[in-house]
Amino acid sequence: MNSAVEQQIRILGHKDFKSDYKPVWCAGCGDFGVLNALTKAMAALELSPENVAMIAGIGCSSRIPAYTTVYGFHGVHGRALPLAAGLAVSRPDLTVIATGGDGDGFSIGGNHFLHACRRNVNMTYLVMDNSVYGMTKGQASPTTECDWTGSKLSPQGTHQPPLQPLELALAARAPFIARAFSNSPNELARIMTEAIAFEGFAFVQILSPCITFRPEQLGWKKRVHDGFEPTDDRAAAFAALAEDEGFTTGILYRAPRPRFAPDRREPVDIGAIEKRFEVRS
Amino acid sequence: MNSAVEQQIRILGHKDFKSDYKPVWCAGCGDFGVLNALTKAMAALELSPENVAMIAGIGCSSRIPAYTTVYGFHGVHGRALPLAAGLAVSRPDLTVIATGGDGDGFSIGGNHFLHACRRNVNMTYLVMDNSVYGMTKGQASPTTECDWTGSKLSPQGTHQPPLQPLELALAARAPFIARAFSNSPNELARIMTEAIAFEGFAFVQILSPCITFRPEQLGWKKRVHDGFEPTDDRAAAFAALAEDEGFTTGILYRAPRPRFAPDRREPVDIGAIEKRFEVRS
Amino acid sequence: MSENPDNQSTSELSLALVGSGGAGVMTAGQTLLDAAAASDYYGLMTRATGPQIRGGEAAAILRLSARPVECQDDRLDLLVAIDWNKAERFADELIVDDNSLVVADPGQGEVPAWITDSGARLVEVPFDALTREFRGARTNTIAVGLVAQLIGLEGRDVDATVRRILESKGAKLIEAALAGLELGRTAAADLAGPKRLERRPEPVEPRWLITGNEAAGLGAVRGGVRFCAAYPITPSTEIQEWLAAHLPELGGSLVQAEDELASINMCLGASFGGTPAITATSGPGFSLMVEALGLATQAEIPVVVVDVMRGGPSTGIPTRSEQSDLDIAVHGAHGDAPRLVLAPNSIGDCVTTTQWAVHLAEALQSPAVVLSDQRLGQARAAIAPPPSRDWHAQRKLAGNDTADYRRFTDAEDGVSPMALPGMPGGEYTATGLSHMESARPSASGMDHRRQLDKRRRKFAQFDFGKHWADIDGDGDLWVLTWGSTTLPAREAVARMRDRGHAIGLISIRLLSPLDTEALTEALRSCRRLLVVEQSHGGQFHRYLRSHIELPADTHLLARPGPLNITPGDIVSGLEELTLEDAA
Amino acid sequence: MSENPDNQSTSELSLALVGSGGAGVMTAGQTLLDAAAASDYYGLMTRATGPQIRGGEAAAILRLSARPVECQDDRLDLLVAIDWNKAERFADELIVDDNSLVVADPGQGEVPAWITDSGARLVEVPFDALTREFRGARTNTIAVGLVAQLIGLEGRDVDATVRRILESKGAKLIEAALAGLELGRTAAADLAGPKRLERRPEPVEPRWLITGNEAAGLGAVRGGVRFCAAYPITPSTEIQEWLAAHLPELGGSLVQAEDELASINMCLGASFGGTPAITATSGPGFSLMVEALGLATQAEIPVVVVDVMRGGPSTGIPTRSEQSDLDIAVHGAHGDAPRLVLAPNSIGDCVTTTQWAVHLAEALQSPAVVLSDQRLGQARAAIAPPPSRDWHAQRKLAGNDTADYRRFTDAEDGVSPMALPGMPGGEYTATGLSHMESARPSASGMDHRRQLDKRRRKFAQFDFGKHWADIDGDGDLWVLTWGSTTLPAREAVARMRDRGHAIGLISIRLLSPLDTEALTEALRSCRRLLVVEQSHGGQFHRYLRSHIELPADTHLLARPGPLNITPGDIVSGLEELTLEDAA
Ligand SMILES: Cc1ncc(C[n+]2csc(CCOP(=O)(O)OP(=O)(O)O)c2C)c(N)n1
Ligand SMILES: Cc1ncc(C[n+]2csc(CCOP(=O)(O)OP(=O)(O)O)c2C)c(N)n1
Ligand code: SF4
Ligand code: SF4
Ligand SMILES: [Mg+2]
Ligand SMILES: [Mg+2]
Repeated sequence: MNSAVEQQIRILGHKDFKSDYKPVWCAGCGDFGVLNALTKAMAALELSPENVAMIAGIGCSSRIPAYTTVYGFHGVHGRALPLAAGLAVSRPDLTVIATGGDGDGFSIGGNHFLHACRRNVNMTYLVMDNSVYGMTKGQASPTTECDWTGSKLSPQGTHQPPLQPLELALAARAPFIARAFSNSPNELARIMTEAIAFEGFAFVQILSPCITFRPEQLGWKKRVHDGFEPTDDRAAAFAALAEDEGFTTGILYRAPRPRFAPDRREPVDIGAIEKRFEVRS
Repeated sequence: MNSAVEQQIRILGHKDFKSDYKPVWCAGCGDFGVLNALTKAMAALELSPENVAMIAGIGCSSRIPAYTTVYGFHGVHGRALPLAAGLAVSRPDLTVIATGGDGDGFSIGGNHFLHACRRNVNMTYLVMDNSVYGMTKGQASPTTECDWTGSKLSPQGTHQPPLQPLELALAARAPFIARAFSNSPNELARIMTEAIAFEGFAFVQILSPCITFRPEQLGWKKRVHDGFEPTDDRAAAFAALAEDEGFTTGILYRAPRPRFAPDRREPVDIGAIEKRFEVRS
Repeated sequence: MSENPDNQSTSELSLALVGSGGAGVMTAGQTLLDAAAASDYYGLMTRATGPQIRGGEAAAILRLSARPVECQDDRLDLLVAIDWNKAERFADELIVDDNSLVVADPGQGEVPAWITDSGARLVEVPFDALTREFRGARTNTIAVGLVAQLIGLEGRDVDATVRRILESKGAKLIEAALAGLELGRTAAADLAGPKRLERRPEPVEPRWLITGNEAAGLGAVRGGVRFCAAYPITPSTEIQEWLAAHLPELGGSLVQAEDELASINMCLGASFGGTPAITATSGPGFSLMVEALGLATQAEIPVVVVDVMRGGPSTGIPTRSEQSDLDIAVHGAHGDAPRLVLAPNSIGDCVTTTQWAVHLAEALQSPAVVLSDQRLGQARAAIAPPPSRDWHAQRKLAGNDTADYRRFTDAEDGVSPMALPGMPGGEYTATGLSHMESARPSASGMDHRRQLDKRRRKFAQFDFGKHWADIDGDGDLWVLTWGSTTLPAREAVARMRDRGHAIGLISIRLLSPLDTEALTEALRSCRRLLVVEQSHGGQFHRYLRSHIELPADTHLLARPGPLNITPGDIVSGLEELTLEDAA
Repeated sequence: MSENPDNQSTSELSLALVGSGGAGVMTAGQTLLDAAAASDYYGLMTRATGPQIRGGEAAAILRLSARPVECQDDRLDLLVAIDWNKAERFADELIVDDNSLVVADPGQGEVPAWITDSGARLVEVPFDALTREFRGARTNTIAVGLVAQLIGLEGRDVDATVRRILESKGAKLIEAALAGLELGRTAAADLAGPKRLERRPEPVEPRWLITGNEAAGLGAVRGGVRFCAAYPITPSTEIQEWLAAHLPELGGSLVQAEDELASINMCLGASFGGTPAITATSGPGFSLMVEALGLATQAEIPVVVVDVMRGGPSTGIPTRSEQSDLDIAVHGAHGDAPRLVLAPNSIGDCVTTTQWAVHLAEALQSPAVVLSDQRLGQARAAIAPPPSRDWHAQRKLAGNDTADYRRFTDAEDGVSPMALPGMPGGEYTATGLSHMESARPSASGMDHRRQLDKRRRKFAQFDFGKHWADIDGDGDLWVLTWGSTTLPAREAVARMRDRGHAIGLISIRLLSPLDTEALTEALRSCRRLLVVEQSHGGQFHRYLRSHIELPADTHLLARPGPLNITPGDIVSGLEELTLEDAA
């Protein structure tokens, strides 16, 4: 499809990837940092906006596509990954970046996350994790601590341990797994750059504080530290996670494997296919 | 609710747990073995049929509730776990057993599986895994080997590594995880008994061959071997799985933790609640 | 009431506060409503907000009245702008005219054109500057003090309300708030206000302060609901939150599910076990529930879903009202799956209709959908306490004699006695497959038809009584509507009557099954009909047509949300009908 | 053709084979159909199976004719029972009478009452015993040989067909099969058969052997579909399988998704990227897709869903046909979301209508639902090749001049030019939120209405041409139907005409948007109308009523699946209407 479109060599700065829409985000929301780092990563990779598609679900974080100048699809809640897979499989010429929040990705979208890890379509998945449903005004998400009583929907806490996105991704066979922090712009941009450049499904959990419903997350700054060293050994990665309390950043695991490519066959034209229906005697 | 129902002491044999419906299963299907072992386990636990509820999705395997004499709910595809959770949370007096196939549980139902592991409602989940969609006549399931070309829907294979149910359950924090084989009736019944007796969410993957669409699974008999030793150490369990090729049976992991119990408050009557709406001056 | 002799006294008044989110206009609005309620008034506050998560533009619109009111007036007596940040977004809801007073902070931007062009009297109050006069004072409390003074609310009721709202926040904040009120009152001192609320005669009737969403929660527990599983979604989350707080007090429980597929199925699981269950959602979540609702129909499991409607399709306009989920509520199932669909037509009726829905779902072993909407759900009102009804969850259960028990026995009244886990002898497997009376799956067309006939019969034979609609009036001119548009319709009808027109109003509460006989009968004298609904496609009108013959002279006033349908709009629609007639 | 002088020759014949699953009646049926096709006949084979996964009861029902036929006759000329295992389940579909011949194995159980009571001539053939006469012979091949001989099929066509079907299975199996055929022929030698098919004049028209599900797959790729994501579900899986085999040959691809939520969203993703996309499912899967279909409406993304209907609600009867997903197809979306709904009315039309659906979806940037059903989808027929149409995916794309590009520009014809990823200057964010022309989210009622108006306009202004329905005939007596019930209706109408009645038939192909003007016009001369549909609730009838005024004398023949609606049933319905008239 795109082969016909003439490509111009342009050197774009990161501001060229930022749209003039004012984000709906609260002042101080971690997602601003994600937007900044992402535009830097796209500029660093010398991408052209028309060849990038950002696919999101629903949530504060999922609003991000419209704040960039690339193609975007702000779908329904929890379905960013299948939208992105359909696009990436049918348009391998594009750079496809799926994105959203922890509710979108791990609660309603959890099944697609599992299967996207296995399927290994060539795309990037950036989850802005604030351990809360920001958009709906502060309910517990799968990554919320079990003793958080700040939500009216679970006033005595969630009664369950938080989901571990990295461990799940590893168990589900994702070939690229990383964690970053919205407040560490350089590392974040670097990890995003590597994730986007990776051939296959690259997952990055981005700790991105919700200052409105989880103001205590401002304290994350003190807890976050780098530490993961990329490995291609699953056992080593599990071991690293056993030590982790959720605030270690870096690329945890990187082990390229053949990316998903659907069946291929000798091309024929429709007429030849139709002939097969003819009655033979 | 049930407190009013008078309980009779009856000693039931495993045949008392078998209904007189003829299963729709193909002769030789592994699910017959599962049904047998399950009725034995229920008899061994001295359960009363009226106090047990079996909840299933859709698939050959999901037909099992009606072949027993307990209460059953044959719901829609992929939703056995939420049905079971709603029942178990609201009726803690019952023994609740959710069940179904690998397609039902890990494909369409994958998200509920993840969250059921975390939530830890008191129930048992038995998955009859035949690495195929039997009911719809033989498509690849999440646990199908990537090079299986027996399905017309993926004639060149699935292009993705099989999902690892035990590893996922472990990553998702299930407190009881086991594997058994439909053709090893005693071990199967024993593991089921332990799973049902376990306080919390107990998951058992049961290898149960589909002789119609995966006749090569008759060879599983030779590959299956016991080997898992119950541990409560997650690292040890991950290590055991690293050695496993999918045919080790036994209880992999058992680590009781507080089971899900929803919020509790001081009881009041509705009148007192309504009073709170009154205008005070 | 304080005295303010230079303005006219009244028993009813409309006002609005606008400002960007941080300004706290919603809290200010609620304070005024609650204080007016304490001063023995009825009243209503609706909310309008922009897309910003926090800090975006917002408007609190209030109507205070000596008689029960549940819909906003066509216009405002008073508009207070703490700032003008994007207030033009609400221009079509904040109608001022030359009888209105507009108060604005001169430091917060230019007065927008729709205001200056309106002829409204404009007065400047430097809210922002005033905050500097007391450390900790906030613009919104100052605005409350100002408004209370202008409209003549009793100072002690306002103070008490503020104290109550801030109860848990500590003495310092309360002190600052009270100082803020005083600053506002002082600023109002030399202003000529709009009308002033007259003092209410005592003693007055008891009233409740409640939102539609709280009311739906209360209706649920009144009906006997003791289980809820839910997934948050605007504008239904407050129902879930209310139930999360109150179910545990009643021995029930709430589970926050991973998605709506889980929440509705959890409800079915609980209900299968005998516990009346409910979930609350809005359009997108409802869409995910239709498969399980079909299961509830086929397996005859009672369950209630409250759909608090918002703008659609898809994500649409999450924060604003629309009546456009009627189609999916009635028809959203594959296969022939008639179900109960009900709609409350006032905030108080959210209690009654939800309670009735629970009762009907349980009595008929059927899913029931309650179509509320953002306008009802998120509005807070001072209303007469909803009447108490003896509608409870009363399922027809299998008796003790369970020999040869057949779960889906072809009962004459269509309702097969249900066995619950725990009952010996009642063991059966509920199923979404077509089945025999015994519950055994069957692919036979005869078995299939027998159960379809039976399920149709249970709706046909049940006596729903007179609650299927609120019918009022007579004559040859009628308004036919449902849900929240009933509120402006009621007021429009009252105005038409004031002008001497004989006119009737029907608001349908039980949308499905539709009592076509009773409706046809109610419309017997009708020759000219105005159908009113807040949908673009005229879903209600089409639905009516599919069931009954409407008068030849039927007009449709259908408008998508959040475009306002005011009493005045309906009056205009009626005038057209009558004019046509005259011509 | 072989000679068998003692029975009457005919140009048309109906027969059925029954037996438990292992007996292979489906293969036998297909062999006979294919052989008859090779002998220049048209024909049709439908399947009926029980709930057993493998080895349950099964029936293959065939009609062979010199003229195109796509529906079964009311009765059978010949019924062959390899065994009687649960055959009574199909009693209402296997109607025999005193003109029928029934062949059964005396060793396989008693002949059921509905057969013995019918007056049919009964003949015993020991199929099972015969298999012992040749090592490797199978009962079903013996039955094929017997039937072929009895009805006069050319031996060489049968042999060639068997060779072709067993091509890949090796010489030994072929040899055994041919021996089996011979055993069957010998067994038939001294039997008086039912009618015998007369030899067809040569040359004959070309014909295709195709199932409705294959036809839908072909229609999709003819229309330009190059992407499919799907999740298996009976009875739609064969569409998915056909596309899995053929899309890669056309440079396209298929993804087996983890569920239907994923499959429909994958299709939207592909289509957003410019690749025409389809998915196929049945009721339960369709229910899971309605949320994404609403997104497709709001974001104006073309996509086609083929719903191969089966018995509902819920899991219902997965293997049998029903027309009861009309409601959800048309109304299954929250919000005002009109969409395209089409229905093929013959196996060949599955090609044409699916192709048209792709064309319309792409032209109108809208979701399109194709309502096929198990009866069409899983039947195999020898038919005239479906005509070729120049309907292709032709999206209105943004031009090169994308300065100030607005994705949702308020185009006069309602269709806003679409930019695709890869087009510089067209970058926008598709969204399910209400939005401005620029695609920027908006909570404004005006923006909302502008897009709703635009989307309504694109349907209203499009010229759908005459394909919205197949209309045939005139007079004051009409049949109105849709989808697969068109097949018996066509035949019923032909029979009525043979009896001298003037009668018309309308089969609606484009159900939504319904061309109410054209339909009203088509019914202008109609005074008596029979509406025919395979649903319990009369969904089609109610849908028609919601849009047009039907004649006062309208009758409804509505019956849930899988209960048969035969040409004879429709003739009876019409007779009632005409009798009433006479009375
Ligand atoms: C089907 C459906 N269910 C629920 C919602 C309501 N909803 C919108 S966003 C959201 C959660 C968002 O949380 P997250 O993904 O963590 O994003 P955040 O706002 O925290 O960035 C929910 C529940 C919806 N839009 N659609
Ligand atoms: C929503 C929905 N999608 C698809 C189906 C069709 N379907 C029925 S069973 C099944 C798969 C069953 O596989 P599994 O759970 O492994 O059970 P098995 O038959 O192998 O025991 C599918 C896809 C359905 N019933 N409902
Ligand atoms: S609510 Fe939280 S996540 Fe949402 S924009 Fe505000 S700070 Fe960010
Ligand atoms: S198809 Fe496979 S899984 Fe299903 S009943 Fe037969 S053997 Fe068992
Ligand atoms: Mg979040
Ligand atoms: Mg399976």
